[in-house]
Amino acid sequence: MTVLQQFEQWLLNYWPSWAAYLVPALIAFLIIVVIVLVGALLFIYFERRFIGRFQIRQGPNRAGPLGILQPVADAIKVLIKEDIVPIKADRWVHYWAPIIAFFPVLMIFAVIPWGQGAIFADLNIGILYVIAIGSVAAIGIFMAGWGSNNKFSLIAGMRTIAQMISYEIPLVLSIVGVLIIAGSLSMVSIVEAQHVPFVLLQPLGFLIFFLAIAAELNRSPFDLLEAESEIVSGFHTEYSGMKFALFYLSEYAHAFAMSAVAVTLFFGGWGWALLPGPLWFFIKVFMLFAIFLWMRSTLPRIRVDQLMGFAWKFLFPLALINLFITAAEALIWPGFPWWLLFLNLAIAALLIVLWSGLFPVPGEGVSFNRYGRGIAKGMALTFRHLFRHPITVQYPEQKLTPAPRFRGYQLIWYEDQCNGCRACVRACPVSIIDIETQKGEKGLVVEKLEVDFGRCLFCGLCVEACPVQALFMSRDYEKATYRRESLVMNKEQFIAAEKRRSAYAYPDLEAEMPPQTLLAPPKEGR
Amino acid sequence: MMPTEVALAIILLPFLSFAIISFIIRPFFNNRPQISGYVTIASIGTSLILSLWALVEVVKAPGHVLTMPDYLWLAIGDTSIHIGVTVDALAAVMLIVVTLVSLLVQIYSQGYMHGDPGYSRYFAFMSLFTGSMLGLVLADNLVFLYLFWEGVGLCSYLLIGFWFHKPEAARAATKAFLVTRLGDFGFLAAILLLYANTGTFDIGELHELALVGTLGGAVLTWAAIGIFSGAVGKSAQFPLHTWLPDAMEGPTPVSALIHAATMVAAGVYLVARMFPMFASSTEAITTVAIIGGFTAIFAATIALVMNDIKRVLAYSTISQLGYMMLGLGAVGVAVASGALDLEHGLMLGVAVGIFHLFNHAFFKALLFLGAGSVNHATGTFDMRLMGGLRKAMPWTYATFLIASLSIAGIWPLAGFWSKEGILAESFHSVPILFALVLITVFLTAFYMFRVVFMTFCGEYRGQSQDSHGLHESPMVMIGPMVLLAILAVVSGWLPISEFLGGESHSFFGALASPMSWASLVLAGLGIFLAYAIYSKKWISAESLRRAFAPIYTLFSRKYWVDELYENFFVMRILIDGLFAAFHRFDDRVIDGLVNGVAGGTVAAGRHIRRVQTGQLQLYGMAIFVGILAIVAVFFIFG
Amino acid sequence: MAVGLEHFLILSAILFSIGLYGALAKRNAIVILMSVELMLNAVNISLVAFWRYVAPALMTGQVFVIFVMVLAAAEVVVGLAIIISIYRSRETVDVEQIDLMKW
Amino acid sequence: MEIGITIAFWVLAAVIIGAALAVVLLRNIFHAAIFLVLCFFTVAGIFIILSADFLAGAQVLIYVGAIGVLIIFAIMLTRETQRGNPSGRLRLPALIVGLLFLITMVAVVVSTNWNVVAEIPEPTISSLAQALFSKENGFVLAFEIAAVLLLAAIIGAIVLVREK
Repeated sequence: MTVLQQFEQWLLNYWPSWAAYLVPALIAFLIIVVIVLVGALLFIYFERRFIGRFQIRQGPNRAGPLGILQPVADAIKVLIKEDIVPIKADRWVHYWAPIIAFFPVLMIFAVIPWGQGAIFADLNIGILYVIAIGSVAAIGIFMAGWGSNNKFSLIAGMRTIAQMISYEIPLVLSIVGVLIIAGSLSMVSIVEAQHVPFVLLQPLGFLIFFLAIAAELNRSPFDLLEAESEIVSGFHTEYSGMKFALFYLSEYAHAFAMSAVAVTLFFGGWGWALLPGPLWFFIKVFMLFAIFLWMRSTLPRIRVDQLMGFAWKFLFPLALINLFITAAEALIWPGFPWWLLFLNLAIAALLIVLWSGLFPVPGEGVSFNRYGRGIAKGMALTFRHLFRHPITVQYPEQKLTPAPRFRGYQLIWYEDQCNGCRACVRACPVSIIDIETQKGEKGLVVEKLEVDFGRCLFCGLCVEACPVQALFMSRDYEKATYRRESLVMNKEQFIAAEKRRSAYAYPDLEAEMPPQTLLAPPKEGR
Repeated sequence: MMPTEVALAIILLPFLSFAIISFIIRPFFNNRPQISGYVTIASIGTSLILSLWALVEVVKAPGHVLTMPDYLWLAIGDTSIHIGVTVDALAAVMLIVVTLVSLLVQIYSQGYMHGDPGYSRYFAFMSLFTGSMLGLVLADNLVFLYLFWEGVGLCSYLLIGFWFHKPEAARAATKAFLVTRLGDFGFLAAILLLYANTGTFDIGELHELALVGTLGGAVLTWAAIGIFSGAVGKSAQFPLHTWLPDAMEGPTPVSALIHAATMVAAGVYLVARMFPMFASSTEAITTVAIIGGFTAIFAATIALVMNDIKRVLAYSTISQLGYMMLGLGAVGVAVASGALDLEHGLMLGVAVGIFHLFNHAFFKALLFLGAGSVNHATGTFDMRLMGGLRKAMPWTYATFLIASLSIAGIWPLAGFWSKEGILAESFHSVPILFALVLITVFLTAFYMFRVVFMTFCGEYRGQSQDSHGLHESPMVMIGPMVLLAILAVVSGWLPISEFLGGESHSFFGALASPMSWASLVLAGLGIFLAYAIYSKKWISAESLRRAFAPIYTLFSRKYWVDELYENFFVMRILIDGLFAAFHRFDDRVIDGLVNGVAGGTVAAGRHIRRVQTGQLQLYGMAIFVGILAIVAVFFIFG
Repeated sequence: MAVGLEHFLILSAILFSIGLYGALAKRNAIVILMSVELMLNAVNISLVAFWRYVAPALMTGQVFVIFVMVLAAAEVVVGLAIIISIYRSRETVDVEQIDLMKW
Repeated sequence: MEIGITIAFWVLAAVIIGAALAVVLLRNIFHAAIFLVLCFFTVAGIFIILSADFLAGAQVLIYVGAIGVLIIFAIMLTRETQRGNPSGRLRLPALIVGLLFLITMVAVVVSTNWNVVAEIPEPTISSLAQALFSKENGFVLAFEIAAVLLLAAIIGAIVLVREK
């Protein structure tokens, strides 16, 4: 009896039946929506930071303490953006695509058992429901591709669908492996049947399941279709603003849902030892998601045809064999004793090595040690990165010093040195310096000095031309202004400016320059 | 007592000779054809002897009837047909007539047909004809009789069309055959009707049934009329007489035997044989009398104006046959109306009719043979090209004259006795017809002596050089003619009518009755008139012809009967009407039907083909419409 | 009022008729295929309705629905393959132009 | 609970019929395809009402997941979309046949009195598996043949459509 049903029974004896039935459902729905949204945001933040850590960099830390509010900032940014709809686009399809893409993901959460009795609807066809709903998302993607009236997004949409359909089959077959052991489709009974986490009993099944999910979510090695490096970002190219937010959200929610399902199926769902059930569940989900991130930050993207080949020629046969083995074990040892895991692990390893032999890279004839160990070493490397200090420089607070003879942004002019000889005016190729002089007692007094830095080439000819060393290039490099007029500096601003000279054209000044940290050559042995 | 085999032998002998001639002589001994002549004469001679034996047996037999057992011919289901022979007075007399005349004609034919390429074929047909005639006379049941009746018709066709290379002969043969067939159709219908009602073909049983009355009323009348129609066809009575004049195309002996003595008499014999049936239905017998009387005068009038000897003789035969029918009819009417008691009356009627037939056979055969010998000499039959043959052919002239006198009915000769009998009977029962017949006596005498005077008196009007070319016929032809002449005189005196059951008459007593005096006067008048016009030429035939121009054309065109039949009946009604209708029916309905079906299928194919439009959806719709129909049917019929 | 067997059957009848109309009237081959799918779904509904209301013990109703689904899938696969190959050779999927089966 | 089902039925029925009509009547093929998918989805809902839950899952998986996608793929591959979804010459007769068919079916449905069994069936999966695979009255053979059928269909389709 799930908590929800107890609540309902309790309510029955107070309110009319339809109310008693409807209200709890609504409340539960709200709870789930909150969990999903918060979860997705957490996932986004968690991914940004974790990828950073894998790449030895800080990751977002500006918005809020430790960058916690970064996803919120992103969300707000996206919501504020103008929602552009292509003129000739199919308005209705364009409008409904994100909704249809997002809704199935939300519906998956209905069957995920967060804890003992904490499940929205304990369907006895739980896992079938999940798979079915999973396949509905494809329609949304199609509509997105078609609705945006853009050839690239249409083709991207079709390729995404092809990928999702291809990986759905290994996914389903691996789940069937689990079902053979669990004996029931209902998620709750699967969790209860996991005296030994199925990941151990079904290592090959889990591997296939995990890779299939990665492809299903268009993540990491399989996210070629809307990867940043591609020209066009997949089927939601024409989407911006609210609709894009929905797509983005559904992507992460889908990741959250699928990892939750993975946990339910393979990692024994809620509860293990001391901590309360749901907490364990979240920890496991985050662990699983971490693996995704880990894969994303190390493995290169796979080309589409290799992607398809991998699905049909590698995962699918392995899934069938795994199914066969599990069925055989079910017949021989119906109780699935715990020591079976050693047998299965051995079989899994053996199969992977043998089967990958089938995939010769054209010309080289792959062997497992070259690729299998390659992947493992890559993963190990990125794992080690986690424990290294991030190298990111907190920019405006922590400036980096450029090279000693760096031609910086602002000219440095010493009024007392300058004798108004206009040598620099003549030297400037783009004539941006304007000096007007006044007769003073000891020679010429610069009455008006104007330099239009909007057109300055930073060639340094004026500094070289100045006979009296009144002009110096500066070491600074970030001087953004909001308006063009402010790019023109007059005499008073030159006088008021902070003088941080660069050693350009004055080699003797190099010694007193601080050591270069911007783009500095790596020290040996790092 | 004469065994049946003998009776059957009489019939089979001529057939035997026919078989011999056609299977042996004709194919193998064709270079000496005379043999077929001798074979035929031998067979018919023996038949004659056997018939004489039969006559003697009949005279001795009680009640003049020899009853013979009959054999089963064939049995189909429950109907069985027996072959039987009855030899009674009537049959015996007929046997004598047929065999005697046939023998004489065969002898005569040897001379006449000498050198003809179809010589043996002629004799084969002749023996076949005689055989079937004898069979007809002796048959005792209708089917057997009908069998020979058809045989006789076939032989008449073959012999008329003997010279088939002559188109008129062929056409005349077909015409004869068709017209007689018309009559035979009635006869067959009558036989079937009788069988349907009585279940038997036997003539004897039929008579008892008719007399007792079980077979009576409409059925009997129609049967009698049917049989009479056969007789009318065969004996060339009024409606179906047109074939006889054309039948003269055949060789003259054929005409003499078939178209004078035997075959044409078969009709009269048939009526005589079935007389009790006829007598018991008044309508039938009155029809016989009327048809007989009318035909007599009708044919006589035409004979007046004919220029061809054989045509004249043909019409005279028709007229005499009319007399015989009238004889039978008159007595029958009397019997039917009860004037005469049944038993005696029947015998009398037969006697009167057959006695005249008996005499007529001889003198008519003689007349024809005479015409034949005249043709043999002059090469033509047209009297206008003849004349003055008395000197050239004295024997022919003498026999011809005797025959003419006899046919005219001059006192001591045969013609007088039998004609007088008929006149007496018709006077009592059918006075109107009596008047007609009386006139006919005058006409008969006139046209016979017209022929005698035109051919034998005056100058020779023929083309061939001069009269000396003419010569008397050879002995083989003159012999039979002389014999016949003797018979023509004597046959009157024979007690035939008593033998047949009629009343006898004294030799000189006859002169006492006013009736005979009237006929004699009329006959003499006729002869004198003919003598005046044609021998002395006191009154020119031309002026008479012009005076009675319309009547003359009426007679010479034979009352336009031929035109009526050929043009009107055959052409208009049959050809244009019935056959055209059949043609149209066949053309339009049957052909139409067949072609229609074909055309219809093709058209249907073309339309149905349009349904196959290649449109899948149309096919789909058809399926569902089908389903709907089925469901509707279920709903409606529950 | 409570939902009875008739409701489902009538619903499936309506759906079937709509599918039928689509299959027979439409010119585009793909729409015809879609309509056929509609008809098959209608059949599925009635089968399940019969199973639910008439013979819940016997599972044949459901087994039949499964087989209908298998069949529908196979049919769509082959149907679309044919349509695409026709399209490739004739540049059209308009049924009225694909009538080579004409007499 | 009862009212819930009734309401659900009427809503779903309305949606199904609306979607079906849209499929048939809409000019734009893609919209038609989408409505078709919607129709499949709601049919799954109907299965749930009829408490045939496995079938609902299967329906969504097969129809929406596979057939819907396949049809949309086909629409993409054939550039007929500009000409939309014209209806052929047989418009009116098809309408008549359709209506007649509807009337007949409704008449049949209404006129026959079905012997309805009121009991609520319990979860179906195990009994379905029993029906499909049990030795005595199972449809094992039919199941295998269906598998072979699918294989044949797939291979056929591939051969048919493969670029030469």
